[in-house]
Amino acid sequence: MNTQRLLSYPEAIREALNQEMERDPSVIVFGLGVDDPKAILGTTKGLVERFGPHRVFDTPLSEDSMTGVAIGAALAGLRPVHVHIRMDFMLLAMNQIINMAAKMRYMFGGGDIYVPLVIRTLIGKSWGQGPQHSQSLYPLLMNIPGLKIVAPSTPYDAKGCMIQSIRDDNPVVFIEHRLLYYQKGHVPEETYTRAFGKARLLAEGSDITLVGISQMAVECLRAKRYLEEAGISAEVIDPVSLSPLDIDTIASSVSKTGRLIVVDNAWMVCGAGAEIITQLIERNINMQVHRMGFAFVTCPTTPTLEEHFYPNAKKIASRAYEMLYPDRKPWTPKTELQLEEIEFKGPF
Amino acid sequence: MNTQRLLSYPEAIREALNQEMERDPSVIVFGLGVDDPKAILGTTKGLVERFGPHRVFDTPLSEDSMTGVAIGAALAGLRPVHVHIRMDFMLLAMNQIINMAAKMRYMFGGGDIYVPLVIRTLIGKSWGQGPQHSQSLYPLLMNIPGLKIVAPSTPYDAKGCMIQSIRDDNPVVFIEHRLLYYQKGHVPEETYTRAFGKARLLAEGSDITLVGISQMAVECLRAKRYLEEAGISAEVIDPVSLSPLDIDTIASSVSKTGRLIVVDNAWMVCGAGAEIITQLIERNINMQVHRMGFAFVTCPTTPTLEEHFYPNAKKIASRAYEMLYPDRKPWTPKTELQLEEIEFKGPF
Amino acid sequence: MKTFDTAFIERLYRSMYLIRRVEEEIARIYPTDKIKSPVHLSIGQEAVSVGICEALRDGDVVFGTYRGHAMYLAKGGDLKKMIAELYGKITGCARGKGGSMHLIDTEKGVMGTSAIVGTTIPISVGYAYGLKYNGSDSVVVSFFGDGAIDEGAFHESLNFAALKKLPVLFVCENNFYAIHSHHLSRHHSDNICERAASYGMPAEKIEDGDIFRIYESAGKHIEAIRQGKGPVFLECITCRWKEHVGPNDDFHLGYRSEKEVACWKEKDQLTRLRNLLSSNNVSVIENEVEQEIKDAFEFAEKSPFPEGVVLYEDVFKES
Amino acid sequence: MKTFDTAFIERLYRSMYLIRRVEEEIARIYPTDKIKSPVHLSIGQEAVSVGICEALRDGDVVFGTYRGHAMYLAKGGDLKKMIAELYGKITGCARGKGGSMHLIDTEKGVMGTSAIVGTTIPISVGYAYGLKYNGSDSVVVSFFGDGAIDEGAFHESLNFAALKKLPVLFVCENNFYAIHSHHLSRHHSDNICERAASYGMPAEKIEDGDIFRIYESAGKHIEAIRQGKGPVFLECITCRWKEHVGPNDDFHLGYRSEKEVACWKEKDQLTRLRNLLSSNNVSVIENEVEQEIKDAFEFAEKSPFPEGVVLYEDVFKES
Ligand SMILES: Cc1ncc(C[n+]2csc(CCOP(=O)(O)OP(=O)(O)O)c2C)c(N)n1
Ligand SMILES: Cc1ncc(C[n+]2csc(CCOP(=O)(O)OP(=O)(O)O)c2C)c(N)n1
Ligand SMILES: [Mg+2]
Ligand SMILES: [Mg+2]
Repeated sequence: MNTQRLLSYPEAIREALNQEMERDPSVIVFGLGVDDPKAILGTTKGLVERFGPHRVFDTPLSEDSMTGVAIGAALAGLRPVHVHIRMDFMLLAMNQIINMAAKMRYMFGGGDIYVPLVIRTLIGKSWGQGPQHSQSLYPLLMNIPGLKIVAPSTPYDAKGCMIQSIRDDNPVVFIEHRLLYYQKGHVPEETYTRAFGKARLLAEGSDITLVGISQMAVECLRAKRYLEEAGISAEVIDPVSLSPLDIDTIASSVSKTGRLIVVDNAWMVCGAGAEIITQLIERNINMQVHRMGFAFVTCPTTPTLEEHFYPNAKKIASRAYEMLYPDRKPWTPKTELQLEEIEFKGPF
Repeated sequence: MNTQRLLSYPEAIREALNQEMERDPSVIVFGLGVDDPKAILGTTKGLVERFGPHRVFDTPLSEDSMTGVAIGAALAGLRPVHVHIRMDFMLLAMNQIINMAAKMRYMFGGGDIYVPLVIRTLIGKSWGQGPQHSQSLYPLLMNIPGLKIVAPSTPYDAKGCMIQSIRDDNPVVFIEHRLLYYQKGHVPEETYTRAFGKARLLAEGSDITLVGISQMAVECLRAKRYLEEAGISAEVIDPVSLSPLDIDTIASSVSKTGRLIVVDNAWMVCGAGAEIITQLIERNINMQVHRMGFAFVTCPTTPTLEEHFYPNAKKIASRAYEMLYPDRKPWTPKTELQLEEIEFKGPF
Repeated sequence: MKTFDTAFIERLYRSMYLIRRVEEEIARIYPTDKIKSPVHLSIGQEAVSVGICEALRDGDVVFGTYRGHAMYLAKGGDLKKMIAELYGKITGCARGKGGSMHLIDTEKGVMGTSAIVGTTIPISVGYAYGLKYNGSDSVVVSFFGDGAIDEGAFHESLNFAALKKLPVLFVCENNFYAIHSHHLSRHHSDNICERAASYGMPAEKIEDGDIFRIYESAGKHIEAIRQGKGPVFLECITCRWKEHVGPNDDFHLGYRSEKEVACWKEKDQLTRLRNLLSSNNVSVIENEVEQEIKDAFEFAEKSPFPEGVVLYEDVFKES
Repeated sequence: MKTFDTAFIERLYRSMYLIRRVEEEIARIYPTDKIKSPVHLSIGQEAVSVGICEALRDGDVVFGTYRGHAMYLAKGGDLKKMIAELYGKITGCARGKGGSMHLIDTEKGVMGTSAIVGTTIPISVGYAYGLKYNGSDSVVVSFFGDGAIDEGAFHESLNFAALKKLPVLFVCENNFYAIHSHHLSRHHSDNICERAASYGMPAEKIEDGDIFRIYESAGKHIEAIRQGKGPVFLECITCRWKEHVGPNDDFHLGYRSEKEVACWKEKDQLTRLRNLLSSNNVSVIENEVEQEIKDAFEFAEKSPFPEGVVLYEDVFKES
């Protein structure tokens, strides 16, 4: 296995889609713009030419019903990958996702009813997107039984999780942060699956555990570098799979470090951070905790406010410092890291 | 103020609606079935006869757009109360609720844009409702800034919160559990408001704090009675307002008792219980905690499974006992309480 | 109308009689609390399901609503499993987890009913996409009430089905009421077919509830759909005799008149079919069906409730 | 067509010229990164907003989409506040929180634009309910693109507006594309008006983009709406000259031909209006408008960004 090959995050996803569509003729990909010139930021580029318009197609602007169509197609034996270029639009599909996809197998008593469906959805801060194009609504879905949710941060996990999502016989929500699209990492050419319910230890450390969800995993890696400056050793974990959640990996890290910052890529109230912290408390883990995430307001458009809205590496580093040295005066990293040197490339 | 008058929960809501519609001609009430013979379990009975069909009307089955209509009417100066007889149907309205109602004031920079909208929604276990008629989705809404959410358990709070919701200039989701409709309590005839962001201490105690959301507040009161049998003194709190959340009241109770069970009326993952526990941890409160809620599966229809799906007074009591006496053998209450003697009637 | 042979009329009668009698039994037993979920009876509306399902063949599938007993049985769904499901038993078609509103029998092509209005419409369309994709000439029938017309999903689904020329027959069982709301209190006019046609598909309305007309019309459309001509919309006017949910009449509520229903009772298709058969044939059928029903209720009665551990099963399919 | 007086043509020209030039300036400045949100330009589509808004009067309100510059300006929205909003400044019409996609000027009846397709349609309808409720004879205009036709909200909203006979003019700006998807790749046929009419309202299609025709037709419909005759649907065929989002052309993408757009450029209503006026009148207008634009950009430039604390404001209105 050539683990040295570098792929970008979107290339990893495209490769996964290509390989799975090649392998299994029941895989189809649809959603607004999948076959257009922009091709979902390149991730679906070439698919329609290769596999034809019955397997790769654009849809009307009908998020609710197209989700129903995906479910129906899944019941009929296909493996649909339904793409939303922004998670905000999925609010139109909540009825089909929660009332139907998540429940069908259960409410029909199992048997031969199952819904092998992948919902690919992009999230994330990007320049000036504002209130309705920036939401990261996975906490809403984590509350619902019957869904699997993954939000890998590395190209390696993106490919493995995508293949796993397609092969999984249940509805999977696959979350991609736009800023991760700049990430490169080692990705084997062969197909491989990435088991759900298994977190990724991105970097080892001894003083504090940083858990970062989706793109916040990258911010945590950056924060780790900043913290080295202050002589603090941070362990960084990417949960990868939000539902089911691998609390074991986080628990053993926190048991070691005694300190935890969970950095959510979303609003925090009833969020993943609260869930992780509560599960640790339920295990009687002795620790100091802190959670970070979006400010509890609608996302503003102007950059001077956006800056305050989102967590980032420097804020995480300062916060970690404060947890370690509550009596010292606040610290913020002075150096400006070159981003390239920080990304974690594997191999895994 | 005659605090001795007894009203049932639905009567309290009906009185609030009547009084506010009388007081303010801009209040309108609409939703599927509000003017039909069943009148939303009696809560809207007589309104159309009294205030006319332009103020009280049935709608097409169009949850998404009727929410938009409510928002538009609110912008035009009305104070709409939009009713959903089951919260499950609100999944169709998530787009308008989250992308528009919750955000409009913020995304238009405040000023004279605001959305005085009440969304009344019924939840709850009742006999045989099954997968799609039993959901309690407030954790999804708690995650969203720009919404206020209340779920009062007593007739007194129901009336006061309803009046407050109508007078509030922002979108309020008002959650009513069907089983609470059997509750009676002291309700003053005069109009009064019940401030949001203020929990209700339902009963004092010293050994353990039980926080019960919506109808689970009643189960906690019942559990308190059961626990007396075992010599355990429980304090019972109804948060009433879920967003904003009054963590102070809960924190001071837990600081006193050192033990907490949060009983959610919903799934627990990324739920209100997790949020409450995390906020307490963030305040460094030293405590033993436990959360209870729906089993993390779709709600089954058959009663033998439903029984295992929901928390109830006896389960809460046993759990509390176990927290106090981890080394003793498990205990479940032996007596069967008469429900009438347990309900808490106020006065407040 | 062409003449039908006796064997066919017997088949229709058997199916109609089975549904009517099963629901009458459900209504009779309901007050005992043996049935563990609310029931939405199809009594009065059976001819739509029976007429249409008779025009289907193996491999064709149907999707429907919480008012789904008639469709389930007309399509051949297992009666024992249905009654056991209503009783909340582990032997039910959904292992007791679904109840009356969530019936399924995949072997017979009953692909499920849902309690959220409009939800199975796009799912039917997606299933039809799957059939077409796989080169099958099977057909999907999507049953829904007039209430579903109000939902955005109706619009989006018809649009997509027409766009992709999918093999689906949309059947609106128009009983004019969504719970207690009349169609005209929810719509400017009564022109469902005009709307459906605007998406780009043939739309036909059958006003009189005539089971032979329903059968023939459905047959004709299904044949066209099978040949790849794209979706068709069929509106069948009908009448719910009982209350929206539960086993009783509801004339005391005052939202509709007894007369409205009476004129449908007069043209009851069950009676009509019975009159087309010899009394001997009728008794043979009725006796057989009564026995079947008796067996089914006994089966349900004797079956055990699911054990607590079943609560945690069926969330996910393990690969 | 009746003849229009010069003052009126001047008004139209001023409005058209203002919009075109503002957007050209936006396009010019965009690469400098002074504009802090994506922009969806209306260049080529101005005549729809201008023709319709000219037919409105004070008290009438409009709702629109992220492609809302033209509507905002045509309805009299404050230019300075708009440019400041695009610059992300505290003086912007949404205090920098909204950006280009969320314009508002309640004083002028611009009730807001939204970035989620279809969302303002039911909100317009609700606003119209409020107007009717209060006995006002004001009218709401709901602007949306052809993409919004696909959404369930379109269907539900038209149904309710017709049912309640609400004072709303629905305006579909049909430029035939939703991003890069042609209308016919999303619909069986090109018959939006037929669909709209099926809800129970008059529906008219204006094919040629003629600003006078748009104005007259809108005027006629708005008059009827004002008189309480219920909603009307107006489809205006038009053409987006630039890319879906951003300041550039997009012919290199290949999803549409340059010719398609060229024939609309030939009948550019701005040029047409200019040719109807004396060159003297034209320069007076243009000079005034250019100054206005210059002032607005300077205003935006000089205005401060919001302070951090503003982040936490405007979530709720305190009573
Ligand atoms: C989305 C949604 N909204 C509301 C309801 C509540 N509800 C249950 S049945 C019903 C009426 C549906 O009427 P129709 O579709 O005509 O079917 P019928 O009962 O007449 O067979 C309503 C409004 C629901 N189940 N789902
Ligand atoms: C509900 C929703 N789905 C998808 C999108 C992504 N999107 C943004 S603009 C657009 C095209 C809309 O086309 P149209 O309504 O014709 O307006 P136009 O851009 O042509 O003015 C799409 C699909 C969105 N913003 N909202
Ligand atoms: Mg009906
Ligand atoms: Mg368009």
